[in-house]
Amino acid sequence: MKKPSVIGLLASREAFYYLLLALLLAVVFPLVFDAFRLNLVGKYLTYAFVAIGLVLCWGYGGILSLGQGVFFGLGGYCMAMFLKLESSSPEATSNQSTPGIPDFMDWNQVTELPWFWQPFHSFSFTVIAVLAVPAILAFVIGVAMFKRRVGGVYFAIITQAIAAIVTILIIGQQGFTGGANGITDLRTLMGWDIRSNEAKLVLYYLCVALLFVCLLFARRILGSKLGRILVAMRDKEDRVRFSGYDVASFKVFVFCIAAMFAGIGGALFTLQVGFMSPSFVGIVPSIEMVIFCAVGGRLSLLGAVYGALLVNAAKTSFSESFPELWLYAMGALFIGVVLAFPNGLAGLYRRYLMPWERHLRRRPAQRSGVEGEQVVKEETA
Amino acid sequence: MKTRTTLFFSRPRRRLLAGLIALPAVLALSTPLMAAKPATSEVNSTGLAVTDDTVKVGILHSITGTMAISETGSVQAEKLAIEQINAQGGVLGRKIEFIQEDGASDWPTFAEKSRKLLVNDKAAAVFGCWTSASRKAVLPVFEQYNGMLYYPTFYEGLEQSPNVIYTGQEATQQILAGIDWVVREKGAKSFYLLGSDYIWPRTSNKIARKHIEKKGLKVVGEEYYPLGHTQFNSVINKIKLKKPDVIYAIVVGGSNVAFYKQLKAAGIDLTEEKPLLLTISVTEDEILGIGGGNVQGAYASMKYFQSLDNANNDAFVKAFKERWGDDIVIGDVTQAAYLGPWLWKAAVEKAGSFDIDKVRAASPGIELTTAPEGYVRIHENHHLWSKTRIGHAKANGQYEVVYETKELMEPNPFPEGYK
Amino acid sequence: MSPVNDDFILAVEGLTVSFDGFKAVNDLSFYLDPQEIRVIIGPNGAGKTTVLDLICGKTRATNGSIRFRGRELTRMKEHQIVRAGVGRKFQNPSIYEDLTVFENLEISYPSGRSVMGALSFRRDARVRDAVEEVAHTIFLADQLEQRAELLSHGQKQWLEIGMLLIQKPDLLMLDEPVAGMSVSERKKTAELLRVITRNHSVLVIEHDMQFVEDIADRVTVMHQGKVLSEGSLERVKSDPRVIEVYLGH
Amino acid sequence: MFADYSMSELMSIFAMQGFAGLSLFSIFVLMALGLAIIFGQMGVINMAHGEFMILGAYTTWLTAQLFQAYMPALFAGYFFVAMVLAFLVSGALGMLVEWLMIRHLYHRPLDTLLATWGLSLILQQSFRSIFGAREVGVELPSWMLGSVALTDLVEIPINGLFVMVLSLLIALAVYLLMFRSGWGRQVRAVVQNRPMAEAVGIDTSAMDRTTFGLGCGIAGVAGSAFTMIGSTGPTSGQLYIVDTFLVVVFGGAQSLLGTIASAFTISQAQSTMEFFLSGSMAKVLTLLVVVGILMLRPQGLFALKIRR
Repeated sequence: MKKPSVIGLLASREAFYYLLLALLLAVVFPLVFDAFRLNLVGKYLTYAFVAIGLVLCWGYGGILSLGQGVFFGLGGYCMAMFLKLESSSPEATSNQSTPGIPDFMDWNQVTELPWFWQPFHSFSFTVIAVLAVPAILAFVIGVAMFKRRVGGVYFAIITQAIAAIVTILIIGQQGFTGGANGITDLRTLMGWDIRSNEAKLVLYYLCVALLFVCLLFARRILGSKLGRILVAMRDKEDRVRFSGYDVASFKVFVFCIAAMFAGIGGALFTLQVGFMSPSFVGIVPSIEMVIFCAVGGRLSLLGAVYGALLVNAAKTSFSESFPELWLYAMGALFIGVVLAFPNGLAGLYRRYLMPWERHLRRRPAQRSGVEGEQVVKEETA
Repeated sequence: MKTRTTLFFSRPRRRLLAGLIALPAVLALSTPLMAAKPATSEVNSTGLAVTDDTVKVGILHSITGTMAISETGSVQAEKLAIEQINAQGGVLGRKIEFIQEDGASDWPTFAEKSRKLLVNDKAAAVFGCWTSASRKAVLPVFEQYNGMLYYPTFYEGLEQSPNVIYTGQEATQQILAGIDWVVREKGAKSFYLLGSDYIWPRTSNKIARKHIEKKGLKVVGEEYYPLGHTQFNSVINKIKLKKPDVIYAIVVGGSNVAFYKQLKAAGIDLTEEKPLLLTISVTEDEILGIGGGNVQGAYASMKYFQSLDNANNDAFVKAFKERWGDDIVIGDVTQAAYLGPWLWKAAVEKAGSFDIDKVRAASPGIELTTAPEGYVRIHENHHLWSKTRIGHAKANGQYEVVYETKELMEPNPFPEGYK
Repeated sequence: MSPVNDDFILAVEGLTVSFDGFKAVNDLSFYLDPQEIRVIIGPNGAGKTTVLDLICGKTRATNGSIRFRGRELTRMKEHQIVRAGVGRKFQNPSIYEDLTVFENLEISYPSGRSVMGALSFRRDARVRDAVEEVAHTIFLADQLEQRAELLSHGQKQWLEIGMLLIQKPDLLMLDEPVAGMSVSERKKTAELLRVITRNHSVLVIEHDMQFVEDIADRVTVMHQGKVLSEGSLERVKSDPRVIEVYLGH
Repeated sequence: MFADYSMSELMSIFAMQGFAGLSLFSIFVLMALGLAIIFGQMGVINMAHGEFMILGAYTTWLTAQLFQAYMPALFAGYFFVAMVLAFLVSGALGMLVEWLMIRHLYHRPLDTLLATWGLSLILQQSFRSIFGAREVGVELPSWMLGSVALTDLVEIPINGLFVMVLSLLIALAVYLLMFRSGWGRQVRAVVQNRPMAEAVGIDTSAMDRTTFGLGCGIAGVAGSAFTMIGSTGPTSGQLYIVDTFLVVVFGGAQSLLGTIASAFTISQAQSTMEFFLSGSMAKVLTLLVVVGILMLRPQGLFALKIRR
């Protein structure tokens, strides 16, 4: 056993993949795409945040949440509230019956900024809220469910119901939330016009940078003992419990992390797209987010990023050229990824490309810690 | 060709009414072949997609997703108008080429696609959007890149963008005349307001409530159900208890079907008019899904019905059916969408240029005597002066027009109390 | 806390659990001395496994008390019970098939059990030594980097025993540790158990009488959720009630 | 709240809301029975359940068209034919889907969720391609329209009664089939212990297929019945899925009786709240209460306490 050399090799190999992605996102895409396409890529990347979170909580933790859209939306709404308040200064809204509040509130005869909007005047509060609000909701749901050992299918259905509740609430409380239209017409971030091409480029790079922060953080989690405990939990939950671990708190933890990632994605989405609406919160977008992760490979962090990029790119190009076929393609993708290649792109890569690559390098097979030979197995539940 | 002549010469006497403002446009229209085509550099100083022979415009609606049902009619109408304009020689001697994009019932997609149309395709005008949410999503894009959007849906108002021409009615136009009519003609004293839960029904009901209460009449109930809701028994029970004279219903989409079927099943026969039902959301398009038998007897207040009896409309309905099939029905929004390309053409020709700023400046005052609904004129606030009509739903899915305002209703997107 | 019970490492008193009216364990009491090796035997359905489930918190008691070194277990959560010093091996080998033998043992190593602890856990020399030592004990020193999935059935049983050992529990509970083993594996396991039971109190469920004879200090016979007989194997074997139950089956 | 009404009105309110609740109840039962079999008994999360319902609805619409075109004299009775056809069509598609897809996924319940979601997208687009994006209006024979007036205020819609009777009949049939027939015994045997069932000579894969088909067939009948009260469009099915799953889970997935009890509880709660609150908020509150209770009692209302 020559441990150090093995680890060194793994590190370099994995580093290579990360570097490749960084190169692709930070150099190749900006060179190849025009501002319009690059902005699209930026939007897709915000979904990659959700997908990475899902790798943690679904792929490794075995917790399938069909409510990630809620967290994405919460992060997005927090950011949107800040931007909206900025664009609703008393001067800019002087023609309203109550100047200084967002336009949709004025239309709904709200005459005073609601208390929960007040703190969003502060940017630092907003940044904290983008992380904290999804995390707190995830914590409450997680504690309630996991401490009572609700898991698997039941958890999925309940999170789905929560997505439905939150959507109806946002739409129904339009005086406070902007209703079905969402919070729109966001123009500046602390005086900086976020709609200009330069701003979009900066936001794109911000998005890429934060994506790597999240990727490395997730990698750190999975590389630690916590990652192995997650795998162990998915396999034999009871055994973990009888090894002295409070299983629920681990589940709550990854669920919260996944929620925070989704929240960051949502906030970046708002910044790049310029508005937030309940149509990203509901059941359908939430399930689509799961498929991004599944296509990439539910056990691969990098796969999740590629999955989010590819599915969204396919969606855009399909709906541009064959709108009728899009739903068929998406449906086939769901079925195919489950039936034919449950490990997604990452699995295909490992099965078909790695041996070939190995052959080229004439190196024996190596086990890599994080992006290891994990495969989707039958659930015991 | 036949269509063109019918449309164009249908109302010769109106041309006098059209006045001086429309004259240049009319001249440009009637002499497309004789007039020397203005040079491209003259009519396009801002780099729009205009060549010596063509001009590109965008059509931006949902082809897929939940909204595709509603937006199909608008797409068909816009295409028909473009084809007719091309058959007449186009705009400033240039054929219109349209680029159609799918908003996919997804608001960011609308924003994306509008950016594509304006930035990549340099579309001279965009005809599109249906829901308020999609319009709100594209609005900043149109303002940023200075595009021109022709928006066809009747909507809640509270908006007036220099980059949008609203060819449908805003809420007050639709609502006030309808309520005045039921009060005057049917002696209505109490109203039950009901709607799907989103911005248009809520805002519209607020306007309605204000108007009703100003008249000293009573609103006995007001409530909203989530989009797609299919169980209306409880609210129907409440209606039975409160016994309003008028059910004022702004239910949309699939919920409509459930609502009218359950209303009928619960023994509220709309033809008896006890209570009477007045809606602003059920066009002929919706009746297809609900079934004519279920809405028979309801009243709708909007600016256009397919059964409207005038020569413009006869020609329009005929052309529409020839182009898109005999079974097709045409609702209010479809007609409004049809106006878009025509209003744009008139404005371009009045301005003598495709430049957005010149088209915008030329727009107020543009009138269309050939409109299927009769006559419309663009107001300073970018909405249309138009008449409001009351239709009485018949079993065959058509409305019979029972009333029409004498004067054009002035668009007032920011009614008192909403500013 | 009654002082009487504190002499025992484990005191089970009046333990009852009912599943929809069926009393799987009914008013059960027994006591375990420190360092004692106790074997529970009994026909199928006697409630043996349920007793272990109750002690380790997997099943909640309807009535009664379980005191472990003076601490009431019935109100504690599973992981708290484990941390208090109770280790449990399941009937079917319960190991993490996706992980290596090393990782299996590492997870059971009693440190870094909180979320933050697990995040900051380091695989230092102390952990490595402990793992290697246990691996040696359970005959798996050469398979440390092997995925657990690929082990033989007997090796999996040993691995689970090893996972228990590395926890350093005060009370070991083993549910049929030799079930499904080949003769040679069985011999090795008996040897292994003799080694590891030296410094622990042990509660074992087993059917294999030869094995029971080898290791048991005392035997408790259960029948229909109750204690039928208790004492040395010799005494229990000659108890007419026990004979009746076994022959009656 | 009550002060606005007279005593007799109050009585009527309760009668009418009770009936509204009952008809909601029968709708929930219809929606949930098929899923209770598929999800509760087989453990398959069928997200395409709503689309199987809509398939039944379209079948009904087609039947109505056929009768109108070729047998207008028999139109009054077409609905019964339509329901049988809806059962057969949805059931057959269900069996096909089971064979192509579900049988490979029995051990990965969460993956059935994703795969059936994909199926639902494909079905939606197929509906759109075949029947058009617009909702279709299903015409009812005249005897099904109208209502029976009990008092001035209290009127009972005939189609509501029809749905109610239908749901009771189907519930009864399912009960008899599952608990009183040899076939049902086999199904339950397969659910409880597959290897053992195989060992005693039950063809488990055929059982799976027919069970799944039965569940989908019942969904088809439900869809057929829904044409009387709701809309039939390509995406209408999605509206039902959350409610349906909540009803089944709330009842305790394994228990058919639980499903019925939970349908009753949720429907009565919702219709009562709808009367005192506005529609949207009643819906939110109902969902919240159900989710809240499920968090406190994850096994649902009627789960047995068993040794885990």
